[in-house]
Amino acid sequence: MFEDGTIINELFIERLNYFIYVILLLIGLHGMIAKNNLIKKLIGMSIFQTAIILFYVSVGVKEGATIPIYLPEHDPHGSHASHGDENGTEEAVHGPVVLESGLVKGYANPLPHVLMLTAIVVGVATLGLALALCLRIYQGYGTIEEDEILAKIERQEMRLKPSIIVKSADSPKPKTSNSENSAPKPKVSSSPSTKRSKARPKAKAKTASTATKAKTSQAKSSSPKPKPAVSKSTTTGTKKSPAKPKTTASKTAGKSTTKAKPKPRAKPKAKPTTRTKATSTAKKATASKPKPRTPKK
Amino acid sequence: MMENAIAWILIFPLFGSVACAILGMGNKKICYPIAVLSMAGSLWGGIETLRQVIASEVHRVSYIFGGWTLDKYPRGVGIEFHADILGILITLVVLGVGLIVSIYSKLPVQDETPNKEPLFYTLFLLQITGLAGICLTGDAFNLYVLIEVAALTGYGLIAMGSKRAAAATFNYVILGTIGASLYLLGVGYIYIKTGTLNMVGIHDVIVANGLADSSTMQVAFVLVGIGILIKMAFFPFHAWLPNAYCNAPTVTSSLLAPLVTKVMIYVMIRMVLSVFGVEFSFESTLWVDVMPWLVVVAIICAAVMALAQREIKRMLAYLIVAEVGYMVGGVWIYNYYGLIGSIFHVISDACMTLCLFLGAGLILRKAKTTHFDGLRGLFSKMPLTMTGFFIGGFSIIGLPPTCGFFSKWYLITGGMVSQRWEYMVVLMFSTMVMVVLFFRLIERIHLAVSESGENLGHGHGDLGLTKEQTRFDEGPLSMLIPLLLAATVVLVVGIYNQDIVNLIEIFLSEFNLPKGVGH
Amino acid sequence: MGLELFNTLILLLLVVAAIIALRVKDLLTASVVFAVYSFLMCLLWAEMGAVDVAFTEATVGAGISTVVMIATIFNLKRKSSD
Amino acid sequence: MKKLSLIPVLVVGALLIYAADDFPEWGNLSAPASASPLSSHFISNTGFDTEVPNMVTAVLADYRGFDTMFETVVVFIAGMAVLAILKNSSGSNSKKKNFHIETEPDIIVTNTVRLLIPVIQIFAFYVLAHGHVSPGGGFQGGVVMGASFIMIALSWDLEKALARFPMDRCFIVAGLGIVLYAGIGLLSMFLGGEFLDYAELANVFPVSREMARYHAMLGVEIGVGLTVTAIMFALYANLATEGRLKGGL
Repeated sequence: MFEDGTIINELFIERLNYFIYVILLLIGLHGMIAKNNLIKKLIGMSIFQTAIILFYVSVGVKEGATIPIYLPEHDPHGSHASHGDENGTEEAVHGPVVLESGLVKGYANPLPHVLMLTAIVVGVATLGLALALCLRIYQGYGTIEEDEILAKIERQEMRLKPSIIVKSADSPKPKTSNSENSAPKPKVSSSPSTKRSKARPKAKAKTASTATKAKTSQAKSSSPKPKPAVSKSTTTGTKKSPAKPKTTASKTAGKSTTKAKPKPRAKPKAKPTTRTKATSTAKKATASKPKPRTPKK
Repeated sequence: MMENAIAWILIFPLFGSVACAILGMGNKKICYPIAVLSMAGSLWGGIETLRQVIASEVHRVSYIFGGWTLDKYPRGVGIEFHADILGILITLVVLGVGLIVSIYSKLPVQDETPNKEPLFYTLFLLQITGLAGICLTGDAFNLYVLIEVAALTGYGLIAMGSKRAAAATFNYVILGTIGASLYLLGVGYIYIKTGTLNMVGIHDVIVANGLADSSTMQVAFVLVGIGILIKMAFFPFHAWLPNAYCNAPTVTSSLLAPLVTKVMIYVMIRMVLSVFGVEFSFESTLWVDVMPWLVVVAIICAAVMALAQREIKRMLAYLIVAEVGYMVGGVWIYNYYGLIGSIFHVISDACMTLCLFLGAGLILRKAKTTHFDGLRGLFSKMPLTMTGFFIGGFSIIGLPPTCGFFSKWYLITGGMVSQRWEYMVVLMFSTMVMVVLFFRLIERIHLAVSESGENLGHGHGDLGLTKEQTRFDEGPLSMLIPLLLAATVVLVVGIYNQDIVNLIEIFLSEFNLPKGVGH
Repeated sequence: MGLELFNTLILLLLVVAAIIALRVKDLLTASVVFAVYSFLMCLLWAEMGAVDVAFTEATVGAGISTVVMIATIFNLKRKSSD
Repeated sequence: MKKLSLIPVLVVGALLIYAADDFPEWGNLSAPASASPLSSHFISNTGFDTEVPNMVTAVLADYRGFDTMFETVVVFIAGMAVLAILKNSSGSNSKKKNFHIETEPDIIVTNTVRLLIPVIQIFAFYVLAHGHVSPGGGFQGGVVMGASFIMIALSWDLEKALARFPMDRCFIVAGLGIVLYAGIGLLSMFLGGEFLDYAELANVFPVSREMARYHAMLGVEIGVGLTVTAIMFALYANLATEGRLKGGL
């Protein structure tokens, strides 16, 4: 029933391998990019690699050829394969020869097979390593869903940010303002939390590239946020805010600061990271926030 | 021994790594000397090969593993190592960086990855093996295997870092596997049309059979190209790089940052020039029209992102992405000078990135942070470190005595000669951004003003730090000397730039590249 | 002709297995379906004359990969969100 | 977002379909890949050059032996990297295990496995040694061998398997495998040939140059087998226990 269907043969059977390999490759690629679960990504990766291997093996196929192992009559060690046969002695005598060119087409092309053996090994090595990474990620974050991991990383960075500033700013310095301990404190905790709630839907972004994109866009979306916060701090801490410009104006007297300042400041406004905004909102707070801590030490 | 020098380049680190794995179980201390010694041996092999390459008439050394020599067997039966001037120059860069980093690695490895020294040095040496092999190999499939060797060791080395490193590495694994697999698929497409895997053989078949119009070859070119672009963290595919390098251990980031991306750019140059050939790559594909504009977008985005960073390592990571844009652009403006600039920039960028990352590692060790807010007063605390660091920084900006100036000079010349104004403009723009970046760093170190403009010190010259914090306190010598060595290399490569450019010109003379205005 | 039918059948089953492995929500099921996928692939390659590759895929893809994956999943959550 | 990821997938798909149009016919004997001098050399001369009937083994271990050496190295790297990632990682047992290790291994399982293990291991040796003549070779044999140890770990517990194959020894064996492989290459280099030119071994062993290749290939395959055996088991042991090497499945 298939004998006469040459068109079906051409389109369907002969090309089918190539089409199926493309489909499998795309399924795998989609799995790698779009799946949220890390193990699913790895299964996608394996499918992707096997599809490529299928392609290579298809390249090695020859019409009417057998597997790339010498038949007994071409075996360099004839006696090995044809012991007991009447022609065994003959074969053993003539030893290894170069195969005639006419016989070459009888064997499948061994080169793609060799290459794919290597590729399979590389695939399993990558898989093992990636599974170890999954375990490590699970230990660190308690989940292997990508969006949840991103959200947790985001949250951790929020928590880390003030501590870095504390570390660097806890150097002994003149205590200019020490009254507003209570006012800034809630602000520090609230601004990351509002940001976190904003970050959650954005962090649903799938690939890593979108993750960074999400970070910037999230920062952009949060950029209006700090402004009310800053203004609030100035309204609550009226005593502090006028004191600040005075000190900078009088003490630094730095031409270079005013000159160099606009450049770094201007750019972050266009594309700030979450960090910079967090610091700038928290800055007024942290200026006084570490203070209660340092005396304790 | 001498005639096998090219094989020794790989044999030394290979056996060194196994020795680290086996002997290191008993005595962890032995790993460091093994690593340094095998890197030194490997570097000897590299220098000896360079000597042979220059001495030979065709400026090329061909070494076929397994004795499948060309006089008795067809080309491509065995795996060929094909060292031309470009290949061996990049190999020397890899080995030199490897040696410097291996010297540097003693203390950071002990402190950051305790009890894992044998594992670390095993992976470290295999990384060098993979990268050096990539530079030398003349077989398209062997290149894939070596890329995977380098990639897998890279994953292992990065994942030994901080807690976040695992998540970052996972992204790297996924993207890296996509890149390598696309490359493998591209090689399959090449194989289906040419029937060979040897790079010289592929080029011969392409020329002989006129395969330039074949859609399979066109797609193969795209697949190989995209695979390599992902691996080199070209802009839209750069997502893995910053997180991976920032969370990696110090030694890992100072080894991978200078090498991995540059070696992949070398692979691209190799593929474009030697495998597909100038006619195929530049005349019969659309890449010449498309790539410079992608490069423009890439450089601008990476530079702007670098501006937004507040941490040295992360900023440097984005700088690498921008530098990748330079070099890719230098290739695709399709010009003799652009290619010289691109190749020279691969070399100089490896040196200066090494310098910066070694410096950042020392800063991290002494100041405990690489965040901009923690840098005040570092010049008085560790003057040598900061000098080394800023030599690297000035080279990235492109200030004259450093090598970065000369490579950028050639890149800009190439852009001008081929009338790619957009590329020139974007080079100028990113240079300006880098000036801002590094002078802002200097400002942060020297002035007592914090991010928000708040004054931290009193009066002139006061950084708001105690004597204790500004006292001279340099890093350990085993880390400082490699940094200063790297800084010296940056200067020396800059001063002797003409010699290196001469070598590159010898390499490029066999290709038919436009030198004049327009094409 | 029978061989081609066999070939076609396996190719179609491969696509089905790949889709199921990526869609099923239970990771343990997914990895077992992936083993099925690997074994189908192995059959296909054996049929195409690549016996060594088929052997390797049978031991690695359907064997070790699956065991290692299941061993890992036992240490993780079994449920997947997609 | 999920929809967006379809774009690169479809682009790649369109590219591949576009290229498939230009492919040589399925199974065509005169396709470049099948008719190239390379492929015909491998088919016609393998017996003459190396006396190995299985062309795949010959191409794998000899013609492209350099690739295979790095393939072994890749396996080794995977083992080392998994150890590096999981060793001393904060194995926080915050999550309750969703399975229990039975204190007493099931008697039916253990007795069956006890019968099976020797057969499996002998089969592994057969696959490794007979790879010259039939499908098989170092890699497959190594995997089967590693699987036998995994089987011990599955049916009894990991301690029993580790008592037979401790983790330190795993990595020593894996390293020795590479040393064996590269050492044969190095030896042939010292004897005057290129790296991995096994034919030069005929200078010290009383065999013809072809048979020297034949036997060196066996040595190389043993090296591959050692590395793969050790690393496959190490992968399982580390992944099943999150690197603690206690408990497990």
